[in-house]
Amino acid sequence: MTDTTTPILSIRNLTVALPVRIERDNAVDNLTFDVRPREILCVVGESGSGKSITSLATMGLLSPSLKVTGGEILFDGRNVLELEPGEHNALRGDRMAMIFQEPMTALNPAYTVGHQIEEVFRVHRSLGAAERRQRTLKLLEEVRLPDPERLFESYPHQLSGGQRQRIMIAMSLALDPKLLIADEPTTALDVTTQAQILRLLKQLNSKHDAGIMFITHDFSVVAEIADRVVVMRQGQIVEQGTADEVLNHPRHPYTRSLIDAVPRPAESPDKAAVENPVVIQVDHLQKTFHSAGGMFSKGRSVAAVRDVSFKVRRGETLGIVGESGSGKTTLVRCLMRLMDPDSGSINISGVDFASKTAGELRAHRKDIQIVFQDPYGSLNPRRTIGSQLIQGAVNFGVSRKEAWRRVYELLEIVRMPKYSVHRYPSQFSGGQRQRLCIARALVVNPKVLIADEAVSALDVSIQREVLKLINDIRDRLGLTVIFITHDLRVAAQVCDEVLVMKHGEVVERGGVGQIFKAPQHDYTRALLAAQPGQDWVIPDMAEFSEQMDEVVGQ
Amino acid sequence: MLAFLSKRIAVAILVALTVSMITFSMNYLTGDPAIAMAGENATEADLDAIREFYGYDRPIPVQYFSWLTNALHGDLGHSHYLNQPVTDEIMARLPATMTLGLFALIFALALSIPLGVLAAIRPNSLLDRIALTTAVVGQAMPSFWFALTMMLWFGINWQILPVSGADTWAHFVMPSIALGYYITPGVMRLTRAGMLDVLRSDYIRTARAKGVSKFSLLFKHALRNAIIPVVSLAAVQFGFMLGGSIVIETIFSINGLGYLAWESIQRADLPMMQAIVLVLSFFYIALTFLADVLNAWLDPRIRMG
Amino acid sequence: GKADDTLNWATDKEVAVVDPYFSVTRELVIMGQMGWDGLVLFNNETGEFDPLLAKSWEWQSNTVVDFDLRDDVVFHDGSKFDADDVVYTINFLADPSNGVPAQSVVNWMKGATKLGQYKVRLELREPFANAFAYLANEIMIMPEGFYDNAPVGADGTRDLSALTPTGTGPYKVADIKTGDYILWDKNDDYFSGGPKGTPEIGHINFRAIKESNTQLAELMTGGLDWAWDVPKEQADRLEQSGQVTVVNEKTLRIAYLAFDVDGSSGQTFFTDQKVREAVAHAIDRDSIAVELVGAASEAIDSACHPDQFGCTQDVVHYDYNPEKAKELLAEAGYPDGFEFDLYGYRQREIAEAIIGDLSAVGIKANLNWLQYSSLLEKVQDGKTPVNFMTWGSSSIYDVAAITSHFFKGGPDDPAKDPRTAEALQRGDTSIDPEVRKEAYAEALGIIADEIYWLPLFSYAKYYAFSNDLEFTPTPDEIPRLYAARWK
Amino acid sequence: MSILDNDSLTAPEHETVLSPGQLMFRRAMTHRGLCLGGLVILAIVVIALLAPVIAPHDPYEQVLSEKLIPPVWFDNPATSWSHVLGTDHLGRDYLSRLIYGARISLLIGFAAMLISGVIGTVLGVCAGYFGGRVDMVISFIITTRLSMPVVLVALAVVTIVGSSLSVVIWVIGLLIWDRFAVVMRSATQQVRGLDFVTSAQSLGSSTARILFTEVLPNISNQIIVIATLEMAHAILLEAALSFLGLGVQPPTPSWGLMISDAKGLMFFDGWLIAVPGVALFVLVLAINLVGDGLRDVTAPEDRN
Ligand SMILES: Nc1ncnc2c1ncn2[C@@H]1O[C@H](COP(=O)(O)OP(=O)(O)OP(=O)(O)O)[C@@H](O)[C@H]1O
Ligand SMILES: Nc1ncnc2c1ncn2[C@@H]1O[C@H](COP(=O)(O)OP(=O)(O)OP(=O)(O)O)[C@@H](O)[C@H]1O
Ligand SMILES: [Mg+2]
Ligand SMILES: [Mg+2]
Ligand code: NI
Repeated sequence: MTDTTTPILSIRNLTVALPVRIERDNAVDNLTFDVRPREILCVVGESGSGKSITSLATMGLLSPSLKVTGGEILFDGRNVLELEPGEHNALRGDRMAMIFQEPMTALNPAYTVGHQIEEVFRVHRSLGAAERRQRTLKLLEEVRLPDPERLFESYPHQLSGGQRQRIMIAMSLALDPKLLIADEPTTALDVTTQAQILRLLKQLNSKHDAGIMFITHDFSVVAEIADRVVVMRQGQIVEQGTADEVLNHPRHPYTRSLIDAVPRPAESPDKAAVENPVVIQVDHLQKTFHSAGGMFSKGRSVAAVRDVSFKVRRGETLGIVGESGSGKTTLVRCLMRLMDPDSGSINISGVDFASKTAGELRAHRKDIQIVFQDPYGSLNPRRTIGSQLIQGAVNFGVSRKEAWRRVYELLEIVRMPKYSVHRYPSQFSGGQRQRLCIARALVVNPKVLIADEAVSALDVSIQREVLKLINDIRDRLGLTVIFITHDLRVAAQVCDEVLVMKHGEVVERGGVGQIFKAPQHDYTRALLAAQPGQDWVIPDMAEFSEQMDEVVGQ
Repeated sequence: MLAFLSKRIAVAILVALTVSMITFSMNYLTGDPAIAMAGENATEADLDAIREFYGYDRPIPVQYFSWLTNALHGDLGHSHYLNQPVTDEIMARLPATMTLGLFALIFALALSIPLGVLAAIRPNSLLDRIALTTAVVGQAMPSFWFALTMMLWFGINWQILPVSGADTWAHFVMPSIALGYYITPGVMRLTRAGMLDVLRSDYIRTARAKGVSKFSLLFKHALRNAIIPVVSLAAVQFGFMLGGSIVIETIFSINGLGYLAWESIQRADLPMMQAIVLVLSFFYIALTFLADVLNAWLDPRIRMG
Repeated sequence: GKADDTLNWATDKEVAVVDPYFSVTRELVIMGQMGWDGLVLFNNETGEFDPLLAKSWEWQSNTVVDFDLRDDVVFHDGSKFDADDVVYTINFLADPSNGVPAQSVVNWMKGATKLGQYKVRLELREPFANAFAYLANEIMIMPEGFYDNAPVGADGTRDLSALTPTGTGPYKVADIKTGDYILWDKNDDYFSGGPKGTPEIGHINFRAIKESNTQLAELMTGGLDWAWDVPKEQADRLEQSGQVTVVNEKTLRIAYLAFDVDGSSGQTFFTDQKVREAVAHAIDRDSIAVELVGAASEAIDSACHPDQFGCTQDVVHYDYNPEKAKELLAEAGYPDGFEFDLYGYRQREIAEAIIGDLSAVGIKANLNWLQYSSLLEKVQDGKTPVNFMTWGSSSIYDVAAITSHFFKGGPDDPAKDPRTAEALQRGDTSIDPEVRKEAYAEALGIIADEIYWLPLFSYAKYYAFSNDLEFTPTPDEIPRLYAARWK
Repeated sequence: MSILDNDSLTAPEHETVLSPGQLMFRRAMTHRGLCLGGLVILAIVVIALLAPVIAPHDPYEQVLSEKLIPPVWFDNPATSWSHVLGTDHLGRDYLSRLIYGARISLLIGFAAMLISGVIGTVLGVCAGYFGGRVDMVISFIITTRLSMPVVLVALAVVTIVGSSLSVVIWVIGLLIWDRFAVVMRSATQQVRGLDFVTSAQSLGSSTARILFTEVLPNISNQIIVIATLEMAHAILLEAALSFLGLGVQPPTPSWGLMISDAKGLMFFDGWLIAVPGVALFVLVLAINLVGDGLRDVTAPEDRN
């Protein structure tokens, strides 16, 4: 039994400077905390507070423009900041591993995912080809990926967001590292899968004495797994302590405001059915992917969307929940004709989206906007945020001045500083990028908004703000929303109706009340049962709300 | 794949037709085959006699169609200047050019890709500057200069390599280097540019997080994504070398296709020119096809179609 | 080299088929003399024709000549040479349907008849002064039926690559790789006592090396024993180095400027004789000849090569005098000069020097550089204001081969002056040397007076060859490689 | 509204931070390679413009008896300070010809690079972006162009339209776009599937706008590389073509022509070729430095 009291990772007074003074001098400022073996340390906090930068600094993978200006990072007693690059490299993937926040772009598009996982074995262990493959397949199974044999041969672009995230997880778990840094590892996963992954992490934690640093915005996950919690804000730690201390007896106002913003279990009854006109009508939509066979392997096909029909009325919010990889993203992409469906009809505000040519559709695109699941890939790395934000409005004939006005208004709402417009996407954290994407979609004043896991990377307080915004617009202007999420509580809060998808099919649909109170389908029941943190009774922070407003709104 | 292939073949046929038509008319404009055959001091009567005898006095479309009909029957014609069937001559010269092209390509790739990759690791470092200089020399130094300079040192001053001819492998050393060096700048600089882009990407960070070695990071993870435009360029360059190695073949007296093409243009040897152009377009089509297939393999997101 | 008894020589032209009739290149004239024999041979020293395959001949009339043939000659394939071979060759050539490209070389012959096993009669179509020159340089005797064996292609032309070159000459073809090399072996059975002597060097190998620098490199490293047409500056440097022997020998080729006298090109400056005269005074022909062409080159005044029969230099001489040129231009109404198009196809540096001289007197020449065939077309259409041309006279030492070609009113005639046409016709159809000389002098005088042409200089060729080699260049540009020997 | 004015989308200023334009400018001014390259190009341009003032001699003045005087640093009695870089094969001052030659070479290099760049990039990007039938048609054009021997085209052009500076520029520009097209095609194929292109579509950007603002900036590195390549290529190609009669005709000096003219004496008077060769080398090096610098400056990350 190893000593569980000496920390495996110990960060002392870490300071990382930002290249050009932007909103603050340092990305992280004088940070000190420990991760012990057999411990899960959850890091929560404001989006953009430096969580990812801290993890990257530990791994020695900071972008060259960011420099560690002070402090030390002790891994297993050794300061990794002073390691030879080669030594550090030998640790990585073997003794320390990291799950990246951006699963979409973190996989090499040129290699099959199987190959990429296998590589960890190849680099650090000398195993035979057969054993490598076999262990990889086992990992794929462990992270609950369906059909491991197929996925092994798939390329990243052929996988859904959640599937890619699980590939990343499998990769980092391959060699049972002593330290695992997980940067929002389950944001793209449905709750059943999430539960499985969390169990896996706990196993690693207890069986292999690993220390885990777990970054998340989801307090129910924190409640589920955390031993200790660190709360960060603006590059600094505002509070740390055991899970119980932080979750149930938060002391710092910021922590309290966060906990206050955690979505409560839904009690919303089904709204009375309003007879608004139908805005979206989808009938018998089908989409099957055929991955072309190579020279020697035969092609495979995946039915991503099977015979899906639904309609959404004006001012309604339709939630789509379901298994990761069940075709949610594919469904909405087909809906918007960003991808051509195989068959079926789509009617949006009286426009037949399924049969129009790309040119004809362009004029109608103003009415329907999407926030992509992947905030990394959907921003052009070579253009400033500003030019990307006003692009849509300008395209649809809004004057430049008016467009800028809207941009600044929305930036304020998503709590991004005005001068973000001058920066490039790579200079933002995951949550920040997501907020920018939301702003970009809303700048054109769409009639329909599709949000593909649009709030998953946001801390709960910003999340609440954004949801409120969407609800506001919906109520004021009759916005119709399609909302894809894995967070059932969020779904319960914002949606009128919910579709539950599995394997490309809609297995159940109904009002939120009905779905959450009286689920019919087994899968829906399983989903509800798998929700994390059910035992945690969220403390009521109402009495602090004044203080909170002070802190947040400064 | 099959549909893709048949489309390519359709394009190929179209290219062959167009190119042969253009070549025919252009060649006719630029030179009179009769004069080339009769020699410089020929009289007008001589020329007329030749034109009539060999049918050069027929209208161009008629000549073209008669050529085309024969070509469709597999007869690419007969060079009146060389007094030989065109195909024999091309077949006789192709091997030298192919050998030269292949060696040159190997040399160029072996030099430029590692150099490009290394230059991208530390932009603006000394190594990068050395690589840049190597490339710029290749751009600014016409191939004849480079070739003759090599000849001066290795052939004349030190006498370690044969000066001209194509008999042994040693004969191919200087020409291959000269020809290969000519395409090095493009490949090297493009590799560097691509690597610089790719090295920033998230998946490179992932690979580092896995602890893969520097070598595998660069050459396996990064290069494969960076090299896609390079592959296309290299294919075209290889075509250049097959068809356009006029200078090198001339300087080292290698009887190849480039040399033959050059001579044939000058003596307005229509059938020969036609056949060479056909061979060339065949090569280019095959090469771009290969490059496309290779690229689709390198990056599975690039669909073929 | 001397070590392996192989004379390696190179030129810049590739030779595809070793056949003196169907490949019209200088290389094949040279190799024609190696592999074949004509009836007679030109003797550069005496200026006379020596008997070769013919022992003697006799003119029966202006158009009929009888030859007595040698009886001790065998072809390379072992067959014996006799009158049948001569009759076959001449009748084959004289028949236009056989498609010999250089018709003017052969079409003066009407045909041959056998008078005995070693006696033939050659009939001419009309009296022809250059008959023997052609017989000596170009008409090589092939074995009887030689061309009949060539496969005939779809369009009626012969595939000559299928034939084995066979002649009676001092060397025979040993190996050919098209475009690469042509290897000749000494013909040990060559008859003795002929004017070509007995071959001494064991092998003669021809290669095409296009690039003059490469030829130089091969010469310096011993890969080549003989090359010609070495550019002047390189030749000078080579000579200084002493590694090889360099000889500058004159040739029959001359350079000239031809003017658009009738204004058909649209640029009418040169219809004015004053302008032409100004040009003549503006160009420093002597310097160009000496500095750019070679020691054996000389500036010329008449429209032919000084060595040619009938080529008098006693015509108006325009000396280099830029001041006078400027005056003339002013007189002609161009005190500020003008701009015109100069056409050329060969030796740009000389064209450049001419342009430089002209610009010094205020005339700006725009150089148009064309392929020979395109240029010829333009010249014949009268589209060129001034063209810088050269003419080699097919190595014929007679004014008929040049002046008559250009000034008898044919398509190449820039002036179409009936006076020159008449005088030249008179010279061409006479066989009396005095009559001819006088007629030609008259024509040349007119050309010089009117400045239809501005004759520039005669060319000289640089020969470079191994110090081991004993070789004498001749001005007729037919190097006698078969007569070369090692020192 | 034009599709090119993407940069005018810049936002109003903010006090605390620098706009991207200012930032870029600041980075440009501190980028050593970029500044050095820029200065060299500037110097060459100035020299070319001021040629009549700077050149010590008339570049056309020939003195045949003074030909091939070596430059002053040679140990040769013929050298003279009046011909610092010596004289050429017709006895013209080499330095003056070099200075005048810069004009033609710069003009041809830049103009031909621009023309070919526009043609090649448009074709390549369209082929790569649209794929399918468009790709087929453009591939057809590209292959046809590749299979046409340059020599033949050049000769045909001289025979038909003759030769002048603008003809040469156009011919070269119309001949060397192939590498642009081929490289841009595959670079675009890589970019077109990325999410930000899709998201621009959903924002209603016209195809032209997507090509200009989403695709082009992401393949600009490749464009820069090929452009620097083709510029040197054009300068040298001009010389090669001029020997076929298409190109700047003598006695007008151009660097390419000076290099080619010196070929004959390569083995004996190496300086003849080295002088214009070095000039071209310096120019090409400077252009490459600027190209690299531009890349560094416009790249969103890696700001050291
Ligand atoms: N390469 C960079 N250049 C400049 N600034 C950067 C860079 N990367 C990150 N930042 C800034 O550093 C701060 C911290 O970023 P970090 O990615 O660590 O946030 P985070 O806590 O992970 O947020 P999120 O939860 O949204 O992912 C952010 O304000 C971001 O804008
Ligand atoms: N380009 C593609 N080629 C082949 N298969 C694909 C492709 N894109 C998606 N798939 C497959 O289609 C299925 C549905 O994917 P989709 O992205 O719609 O899932 P999702 O419901 O959005 O999942 P997640 O919640 O994980 O994002 C998955 O099994 C995925 O592997
Ligand atoms: Mg983060
Ligand atoms: Mg998805
Ligand atoms: Ni034929």
